[in-house]
Amino acid sequence: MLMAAVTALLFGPLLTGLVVYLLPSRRLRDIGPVVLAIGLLGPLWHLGTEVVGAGPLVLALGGHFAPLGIELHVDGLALAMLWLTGIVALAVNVYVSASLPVDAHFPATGFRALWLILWSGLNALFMAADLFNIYVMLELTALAAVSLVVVSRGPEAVSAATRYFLFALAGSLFYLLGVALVYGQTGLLSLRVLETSSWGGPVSLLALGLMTGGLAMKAALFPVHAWLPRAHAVAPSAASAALSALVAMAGAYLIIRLWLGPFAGHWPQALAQGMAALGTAGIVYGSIQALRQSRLKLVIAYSTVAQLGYLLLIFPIASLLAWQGVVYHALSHGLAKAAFFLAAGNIIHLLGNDRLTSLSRRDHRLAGSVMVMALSGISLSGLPPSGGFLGKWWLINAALESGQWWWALAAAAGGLLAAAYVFRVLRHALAEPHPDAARDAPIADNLPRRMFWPPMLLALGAVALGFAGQLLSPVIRIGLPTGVGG
Amino acid sequence: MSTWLAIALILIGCSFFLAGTVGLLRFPDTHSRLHALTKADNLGLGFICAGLAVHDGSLTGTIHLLFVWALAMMAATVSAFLIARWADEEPEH
Amino acid sequence: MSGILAFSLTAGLLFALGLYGMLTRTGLIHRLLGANIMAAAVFLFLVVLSTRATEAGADPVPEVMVLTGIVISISLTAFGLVLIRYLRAMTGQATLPRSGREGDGHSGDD
Amino acid sequence: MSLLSLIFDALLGLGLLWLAWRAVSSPGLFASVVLFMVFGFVMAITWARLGAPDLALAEAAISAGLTGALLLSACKAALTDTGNDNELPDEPSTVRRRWPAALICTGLGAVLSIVMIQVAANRAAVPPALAEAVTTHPLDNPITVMLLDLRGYDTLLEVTVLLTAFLGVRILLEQTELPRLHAPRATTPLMVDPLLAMATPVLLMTALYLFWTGMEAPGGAFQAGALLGALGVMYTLTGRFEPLDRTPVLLRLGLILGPGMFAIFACLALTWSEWPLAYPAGATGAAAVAIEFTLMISIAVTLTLLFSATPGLHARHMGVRHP
Repeated sequence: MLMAAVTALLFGPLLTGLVVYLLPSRRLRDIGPVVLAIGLLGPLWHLGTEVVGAGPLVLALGGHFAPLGIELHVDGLALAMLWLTGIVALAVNVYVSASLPVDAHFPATGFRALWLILWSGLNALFMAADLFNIYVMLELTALAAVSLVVVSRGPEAVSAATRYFLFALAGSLFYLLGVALVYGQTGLLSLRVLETSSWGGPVSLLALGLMTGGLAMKAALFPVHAWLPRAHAVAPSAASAALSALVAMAGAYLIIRLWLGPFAGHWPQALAQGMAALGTAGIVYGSIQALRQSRLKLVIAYSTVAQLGYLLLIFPIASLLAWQGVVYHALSHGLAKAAFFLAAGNIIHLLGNDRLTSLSRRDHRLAGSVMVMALSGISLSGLPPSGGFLGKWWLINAALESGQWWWALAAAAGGLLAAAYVFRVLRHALAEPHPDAARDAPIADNLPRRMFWPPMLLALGAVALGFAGQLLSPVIRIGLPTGVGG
Repeated sequence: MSTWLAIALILIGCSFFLAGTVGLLRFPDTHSRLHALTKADNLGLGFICAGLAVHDGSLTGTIHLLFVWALAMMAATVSAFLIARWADEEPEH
Repeated sequence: MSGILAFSLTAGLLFALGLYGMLTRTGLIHRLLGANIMAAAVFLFLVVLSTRATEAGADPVPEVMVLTGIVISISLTAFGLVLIRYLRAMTGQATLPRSGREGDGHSGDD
Repeated sequence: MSLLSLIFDALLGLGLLWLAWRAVSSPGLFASVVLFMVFGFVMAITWARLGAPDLALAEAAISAGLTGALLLSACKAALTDTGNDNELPDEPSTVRRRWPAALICTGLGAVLSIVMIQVAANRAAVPPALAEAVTTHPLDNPITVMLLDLRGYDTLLEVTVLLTAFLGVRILLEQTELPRLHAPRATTPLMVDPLLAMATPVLLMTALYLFWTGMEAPGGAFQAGALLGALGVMYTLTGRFEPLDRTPVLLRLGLILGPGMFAIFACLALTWSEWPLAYPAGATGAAAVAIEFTLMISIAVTLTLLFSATPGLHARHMGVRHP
């Protein structure tokens, strides 16, 4: 049963994507993914009870355990990310079934097939435990993600996609070189075996540097973030939600896995401080840029650059509490960011553009989306009682406990900055009608329910996570990596 | 004995390649360059394959090498023809 | 075997050369060539790794990584070339417009 | 003898570096592409020299051959797209940030080569468990054992990457009217027909040979698929395959056959084994041949379509070449 659950998560979306591509009927491609997303909640539940009951899982594909074959691991962190993927994918699938244009030029089938492949790739990536397998997965997700960006027509989309492509290409080559060095030094690819074997030294540092650099390009961590804002802003909103909440996050997830897993203890504390400093620079830079944008989706995209910076604060602190905080931050950011992008998609659906000034129109049709943005904004800026608050709270406490008050300061400042850019958006939405906004009439009269509820539920989920801390914190502590005392 | 024969044949083949390359670089127009090149392709490769066949000494090896030579000649013929025709159409090259 | 030394040196330098091409050229096909050279450098290093254990036969793991990598690399190249064509058709340029405030591309390498 | 081999290795290494340097620094697009193709072939020789014939074959066929063909057709695209007959458009040769980049790359190159020499000098043997697993495996060729069984999951994903590249290209082609790259010609040059008439059976035979021999010797689905892809490329170039605006269902089936069957096999494995992707006991060879065959088909179809940069192809006047 357990194996069937994992197999369904790995290959279910992929096979559905292939079928949708082979038999492109409108009904199949609209309904199929939704049914699949609901159906996959079962395997996710089963996997969850198994991991909570029996601890972290090690699965051997083809029955070959490492170092012979490729393993998959599911610990608390992976489980959390799989659930996040499942929920965001469900929301995206429902949303897409109503939101995609029906005109003849829109590559509806290709879009669905690529998104389903991406979904499979993300599930696989969060379970991956083999360095080379991660490389293949990174290429798969990057290629699908770039194609999803290019679905939006026009010069802006294609130059954003090309920049994304070049970064992804360079990033994966840096990563692959790091993998080659690790293999050359140890003869191993499995994260689990590497974590328990003794090795280190300059080669390991160089390999870690190359892999981190490569993954940072994929995750758009400051200062290699340049591709993300345009790409995420220009993609169809449903794709933007998945790209920001899951794909960019996957790069940061892998950096955390490597640093705290097989490379734990290989890096000096100074390097960890440096990583956290880059993270803080990302928080500040991304937030300030978000404050300066005049288009809603660019604000949200820069916010992703900022929010991903938090994840790097784990390295100098590396305590249990910090771990909890970072994982919680990743989860609530995923839900809130997906909700935010889908809400932006609704606004574009209604108004035809996403200029902030167009929001100032006192229009009841916008009310629901503004509500969603307010709710996810609460989580993004870390206001109680949201999940974002709990994550930041744990992180700040962990920083103070370890005596590194400056990182607590960075996290708190990031929250304030996030509040600033969220409230800037809300101020536009609640302000007196803007003369510009009055000029262009709304292009749609109403919002289908299938487009309204997914972002609303995601945003409510991001807030509700704040109440689930007691329930979930034991789960994300299952199978802690060496780096945080596992 | 056969080793020396092989070496001699390969050296002859190499000298054809050398001559062909010099011709490719030094000759003035497309047709004469092609002329030089075909010498390298056909004779040079032929001698080298012969040398390798002598060195290898087995029948299957010889057949393999013969195949290599024949296929390369076939491709060279057609591509040389296409290049020459293109050169006729565009006289300034 | 002398090849191990010579070709690991070559691989390291090739990677840097490819990166140099990717960083400095503005023409996108040239940048793609740079990336392909970087990939070839990594593959060369993996081939060296696979042949260093010659007593017991070549190590199949790096060989398989290379075979997989080659197919992935050609997939990306094929996609990238059409993307570049499309960019030219859309913008009339074979280069990326310099990104405005957000600073430019490949500044940090690692 | 060892001095001679040292000189040979040094020449190969220097040749690779020189070609790579020229390819990234030469101003013209066409020159760079040709230099890169030569680079690919020298790389293949290097791998053969290192004693990896499998990889040299793949590198020559896929990397140097097909990538070269792709790049050349990109040169041609640069001509057609700009409506320019003879002259490549000014490929911007401006070089920016030369000095900082040179500094970074020199530093990186120095560090990398020192570390890589050190790493490669580790005398690591193949782990005994792996060597045993490979030798006792029902399949004979160690590479095939790795590709299809031990690391079969990677192979499945890799053909999915290939398919994804095509799906991405397909999206791009749906977005705009790019001029056809390989428009059918009114007349085919005189010598091409006989060449194809001879090359087709030879290539088919070689591909099948490579496919079959892959079970115990160098070769396999990838090399065979690449060769078939090359044949498809020849047919496209000579106008025997005509571009289409859509992907017919048969082609779609060919595209997804490899990853689809492999993924279905991975799931079905749960009925005869505890693990996904496990081979049924006693039928490993048959299952492997079947999977490899579907992979070969998909690789060939996908590579041909990727090269043609069209959504689909169909055959034109096959078999009536000499009316």
